[in-house]
Amino acid sequence: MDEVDAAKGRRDRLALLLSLTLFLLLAAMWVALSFATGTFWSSVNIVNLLRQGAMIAVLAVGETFVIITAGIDLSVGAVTGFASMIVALLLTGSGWLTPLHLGFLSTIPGAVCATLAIGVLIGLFHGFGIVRMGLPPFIMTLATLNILRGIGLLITRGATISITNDAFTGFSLSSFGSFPFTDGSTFRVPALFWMVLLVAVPGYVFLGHTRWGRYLFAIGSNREAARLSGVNTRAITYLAYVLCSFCASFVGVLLAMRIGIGNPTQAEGWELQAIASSVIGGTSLFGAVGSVQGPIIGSFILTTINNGANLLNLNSFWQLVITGALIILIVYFDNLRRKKS
Amino acid sequence: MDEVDAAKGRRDRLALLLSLTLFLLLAAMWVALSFATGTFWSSVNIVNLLRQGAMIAVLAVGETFVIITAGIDLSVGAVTGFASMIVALLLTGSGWLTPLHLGFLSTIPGAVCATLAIGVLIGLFHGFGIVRMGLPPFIMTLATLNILRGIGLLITRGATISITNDAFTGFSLSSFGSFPFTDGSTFRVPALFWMVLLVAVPGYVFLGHTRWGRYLFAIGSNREAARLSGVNTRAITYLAYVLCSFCASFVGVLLAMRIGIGNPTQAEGWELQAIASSVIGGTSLFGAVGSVQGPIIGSFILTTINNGANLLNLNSFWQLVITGALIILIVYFDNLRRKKS
Amino acid sequence: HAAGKPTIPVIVKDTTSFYWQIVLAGARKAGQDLGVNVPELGAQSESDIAGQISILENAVAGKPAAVVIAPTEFKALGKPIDAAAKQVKIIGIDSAADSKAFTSFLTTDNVQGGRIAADGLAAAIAAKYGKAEGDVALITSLPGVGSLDQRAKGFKEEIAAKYPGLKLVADKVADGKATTALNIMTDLITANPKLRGVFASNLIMAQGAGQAVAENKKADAIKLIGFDSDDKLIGYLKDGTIAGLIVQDPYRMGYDGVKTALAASKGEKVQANVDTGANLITKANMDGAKQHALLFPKVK
Amino acid sequence: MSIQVRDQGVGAPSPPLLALERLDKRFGATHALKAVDLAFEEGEVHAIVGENGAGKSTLIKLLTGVHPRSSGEIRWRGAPVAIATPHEAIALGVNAVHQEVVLCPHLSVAANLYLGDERTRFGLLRRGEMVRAARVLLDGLGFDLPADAPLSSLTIGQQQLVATARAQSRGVKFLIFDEPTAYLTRREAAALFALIRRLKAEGVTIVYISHRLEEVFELSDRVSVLRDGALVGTRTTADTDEAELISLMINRTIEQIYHKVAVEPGATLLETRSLSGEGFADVSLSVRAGEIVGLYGLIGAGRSEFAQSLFGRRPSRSGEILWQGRPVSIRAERDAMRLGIALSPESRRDQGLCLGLGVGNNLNLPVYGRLSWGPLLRGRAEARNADRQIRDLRIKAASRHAPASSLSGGNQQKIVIGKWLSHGAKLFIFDEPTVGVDVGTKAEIYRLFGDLLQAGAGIVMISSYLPEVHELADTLHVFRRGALVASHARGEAGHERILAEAIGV
Ligand SMILES: Nc1ncnc2c1ncn2[C@@H]1O[C@H](COP(=O)(O)OP(=O)(O)OP(=O)(O)O)[C@@H](O)[C@H]1O
Ligand SMILES: Nc1ncnc2c1ncn2[C@@H]1O[C@H](COP(=O)(O)OP(=O)(O)OP(=O)(O)O)[C@@H](O)[C@H]1O
Ligand SMILES: [Mg+2]
Ligand SMILES: [Mg+2]
Repeated sequence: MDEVDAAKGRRDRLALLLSLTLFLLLAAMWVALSFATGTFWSSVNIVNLLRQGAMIAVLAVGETFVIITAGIDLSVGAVTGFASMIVALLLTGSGWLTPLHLGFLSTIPGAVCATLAIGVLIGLFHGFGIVRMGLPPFIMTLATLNILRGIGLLITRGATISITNDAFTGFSLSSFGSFPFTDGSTFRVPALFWMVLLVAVPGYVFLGHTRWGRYLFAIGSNREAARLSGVNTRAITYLAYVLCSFCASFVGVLLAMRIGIGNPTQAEGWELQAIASSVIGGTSLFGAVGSVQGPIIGSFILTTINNGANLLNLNSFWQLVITGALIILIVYFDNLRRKKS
Repeated sequence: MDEVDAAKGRRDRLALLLSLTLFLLLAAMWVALSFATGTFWSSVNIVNLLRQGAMIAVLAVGETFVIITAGIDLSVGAVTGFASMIVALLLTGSGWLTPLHLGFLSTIPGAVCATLAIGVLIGLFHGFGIVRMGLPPFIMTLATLNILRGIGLLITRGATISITNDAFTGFSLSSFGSFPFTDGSTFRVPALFWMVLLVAVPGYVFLGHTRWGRYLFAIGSNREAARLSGVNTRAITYLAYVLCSFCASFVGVLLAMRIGIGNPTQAEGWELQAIASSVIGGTSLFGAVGSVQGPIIGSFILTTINNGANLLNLNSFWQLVITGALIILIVYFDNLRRKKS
Repeated sequence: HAAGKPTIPVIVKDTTSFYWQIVLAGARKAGQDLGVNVPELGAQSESDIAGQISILENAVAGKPAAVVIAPTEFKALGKPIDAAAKQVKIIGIDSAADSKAFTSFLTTDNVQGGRIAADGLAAAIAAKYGKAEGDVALITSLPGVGSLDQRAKGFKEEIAAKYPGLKLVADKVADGKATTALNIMTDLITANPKLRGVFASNLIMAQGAGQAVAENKKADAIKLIGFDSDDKLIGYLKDGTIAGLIVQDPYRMGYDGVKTALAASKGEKVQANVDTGANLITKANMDGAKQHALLFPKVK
Repeated sequence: MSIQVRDQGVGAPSPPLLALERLDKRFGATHALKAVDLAFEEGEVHAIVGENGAGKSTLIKLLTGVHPRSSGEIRWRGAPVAIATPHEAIALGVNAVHQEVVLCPHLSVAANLYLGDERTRFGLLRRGEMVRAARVLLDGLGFDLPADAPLSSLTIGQQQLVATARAQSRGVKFLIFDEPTAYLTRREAAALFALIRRLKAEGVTIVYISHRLEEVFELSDRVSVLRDGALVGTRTTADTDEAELISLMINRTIEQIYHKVAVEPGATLLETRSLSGEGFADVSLSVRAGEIVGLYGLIGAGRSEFAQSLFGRRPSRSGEILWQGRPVSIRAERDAMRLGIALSPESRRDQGLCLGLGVGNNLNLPVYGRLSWGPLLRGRAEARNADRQIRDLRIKAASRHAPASSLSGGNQQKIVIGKWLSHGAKLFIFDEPTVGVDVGTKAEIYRLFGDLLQAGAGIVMISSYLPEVHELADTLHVFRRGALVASHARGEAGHERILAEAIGV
């Protein structure tokens, strides 16, 4: 009994250490950049960094739910762009979509809820294609990527929709809570970062401490075994894709807040960044391995690379090379460590 | 024995029918478009179509080798762009890279061979990352995608390299063999389409009639079992990625011929088109299922959708929607048919 | 397709961008006014050169009366346009190509646009700081896009030639996304406290950079020049976040392109070269009639 | 309906717990079950036997909702039930330990035990509680397994035990075992039998499938025989004997199952000196041409690890390997194959088969080099080799193109062995070669072993089925916890002694 508990304790500590090591890497990058540039370690820049990484972090968490089931969602960038357009449309109205006709939907809560609901619908559609039609997730989500961009462009004819609602766009700049920073200034935790926590905390509980979270792992590990155990594998698959699209549409809302426009072609390619963040954070593309904290740290590692390169005034082409090389190295060393343990 | 042979005959016919059905779909699309537009069924347009589909077709064949091993190569577009830059650099020289210094490498055969050799090196690097460093193919090739684009941009400083060698660029418009067409004109089979055959025929023999082809399927089905059966799974993995990058660099040469410039940012997103073509052509992303003819037909189906939409004067945004929807439908019905058999 | 109507396809660089949608809107209007079918064609990205060549080939295969095209790349489109011109009359708009086969050519000179941006930026900095001196930066949307490269070229040349006091401290290339522009601009502000001016050389970059200037409340200190316009940028222009916009006349380009093409297809004589111009619009002059028409094209 | 009325008329107090009426299943062209009528009485142990591919597992899969049936009816206490999904079966109290272990390798043992049946409080998992409960459950069954280790760190036999523990922990009324002892040694099997008897005493109905007839006689009350998908008869176990069952199963009799040819041992092929590696240490033994060396031990004794290090899969850490007297280094599978060593692994699903590929491809995989001309394959030779193995081993498959996944468990096992038979190796290592193979084919495989020996090859046979190694091995080595603890020449030691050495009393 004691032995088991001890073993369990050891394993839990190990898991914590794993994510800690990534965290240490992130910390090391921060320390290095603080020495290399005079501007990195300032409350202004750290706030920027937290804001910049927030959206990919949320996307990566959503993507992780899907990857744990051994699936993949290539459409998250498209969903984000699409959602930014929807929320902008609802808030500003256009053509026959005047705020008057929309009523509640043109208020901030109404528009946000409607956008999130569309995210859920997209997730259900993915689930339908994968579960009912038996399509590989890669193909199903690649197809919806195109479809969503197409529909979005048809609706907007390629134009961006400017959001005039200042209460809405103002949120992305607001902050909650503050504390004194080393440079004497006050550090104000940006609202966007709180949004990451808003997703991460329930996500963490869901993944590690509810049966549905466990079923995600079970499906990713052996779908047939999960089915034979009476797990409703179809429903759980739906759930994974709905959560992922939900996160993506939430990011769409954040994106619209942040840049004050809605545009279906924005966020193109973010799916790859989200997947990369997730894998850097220790998620296995073969399924059944992943966490919530890992992808978040992963996305901030990627953000730090870009932020640092900008502050060092590194050629943007070097950024591509460095990002690629670091992805290889980080995942390699992470694998090594895992094997040892 | 007789019974078995009969069964084999039946299965062979079935396999043929499977690819035939896709072929019939393609034919049906052609017939429909011929009726819908007056211009589709003309030697000019069919020649265009064959030219347009050629490059994705070759990429898709290369990608298929990798997918059969249950891997994926996201870098083929980047390799194509990179190769187009390399061949342009060699042919025109720039900076210290004057044709004089390059000698043989600045001749057309020299430049082409050197470019293909670089393709092989990239494939070896992929193999190294996947086999030796144990990285998931998705991540390894995503990383090289960034690295190649970055290096390419660093070399060219973001500029495009114009190829002044007319003998080189002229090739893409040339044709070999001709026959009278239904509309009275002469149909000249474009050189680019011959290039597809140049890859497809050896590819077909390799995949279906050599033991290495069999080994690709074996490691895609169960790597461990293949290894325990004495298959050199490492070497075969290297082989798959080398073939894929080789095809991609070959496409880079074709692209440079076709557009007369070299630019590392070209062919962005072609990896997704290649993968989609491959899957439409019946390749399974779970590995161990695939052919050479399938992806080629798949890529011409996608090309026909675009060509037809252009001729029908369909809004390009509709094209996105239609392409996405057709991908879902085609893969769905293909699955259905497979299950029945 | 109404029978008997001539068909004149318009091929733009990137159908997903607002700028090209305005060109297409002008072309559409010309189609209605002149009784012409105007298929609206184009690749999905300015960097998809092979895609545009295919579209040109397909368009020519449809045996149109003439073709209006905005070539994505100078060299690459040369031969395909030569080949196409053997069958139909080709009218070029916006950018040049390596071909002598154009029947007529209506362009904004992007190099010139870059120069105007440099002048506008220098003027804005001089107005604030007394002299055209200090650190400036350039944000380009994507690498390998001809028109963007030309704008950058014109901008840099003009700075080097005319404004020795201005120092280009950062030359950033993004990935075509507004958030990336926002991040780059934010980091530029952090890294270069003495930054006085930025040229964001297309719509999306200007949107992102404008957002960064607004949220860091640097409108006073940092003069931002954008390229092209939409509601959001006009709003920024009004509230002073953006010092100036370089605006072309895409609507006219589309309209006149089709009009010229129709005339050429009938064998009429047309002007070989038309410059549709690029204009600097600032808060001061934005209410002028001409500027107003440029800022608010009749898209819908 | 009418059947029920008549049954009651005859005076049967209640309908059988579970009854199958004209149960039928087709997989495409394969008619796997042909209108089977069968009744299971409450509290009985009902054995089902039959050749490989007879349809036993298919029957079980229909009862547990894994596959939908093609036609026919299933009645639970007389009332028709659908059992279209596993969930429904579980809800009725029908659980199975399937022939292939189907659990989640990434999850812990405890998580697997409670999968689909988690303990929660306020919607949150009680993880510690489940590990503790799992521990109690496993200890209660006499299975010595770690409750919080990931399943993938267990051997197949241990995984089989986890599956068993899980099936019986779910408040079952009807429990099915599909070849549960295939990977178990005597000791574990004894624990399992005790469990079955206890469950029976508690009134649970048990269906027991096995190719080991002595187990059938030890445990069951009644036994049903399937042949080619049809039920050929049900007997009361006490009223029948092995000969009758075998003749029902295969329609002929087998004189001698353990076909042992006497071959004069030749030169020493392989010798290990103090070989150590992951899972085993200090093993010294030798194999001569014409000799079968048997390795026996409990689950996890390290036999497989030892064998795999000889084959280069997990290279040894220290010690020496001599091949025909010369020291060699075996770092990879290819090194071993070049020397002439072949390994047929224990886990057919994970290591033995490319399930998605055809039977022929699987059979030819190790010998493609011989079947090709330069790089090009010789299609004729390929077909000939595959067809010969299919015929010799009587592999029941639609054709050599049928995917391996469509074969029954025993027939898959024949592929795993068959692919090495034409390889021309000098030393064959067979790890659990006859797992799930029917008696007739077992005899056939032993006969083929004889042929190999006569051709001058040596064989290392790992088996958890003591009668098999005991009868066949010229030398029998006993492993315990990674060490070689005893060696016996053929016939030198009895079952009891060997077992005692393996357990280490
Ligand atoms: N998924 C499937 N697809 C096609 N055929 C199948 C499938 N599963 C089983 N079969 C076929 O059904 C028949 C019965 O198989 P089943 O697995 O029930 O045999 P079994 O009696 O359990 O044999 P064994 O003793 O070898 O386990 C076999 O001919 C087999 O090839
Ligand atoms: N993948 C693994 N990871 C960790 N430990 C393992 C792994 N595979 C096996 N082991 C351990 O190695 C030891 C030896 O296992 P091995 O499979 O060699 O035993 P065996 O005698 O062949 O048993 P079996 O009869 O089950 O095949 C066991 O304690 C087992 O738990
Ligand atoms: Mg079976
Ligand atoms: Mg073993």
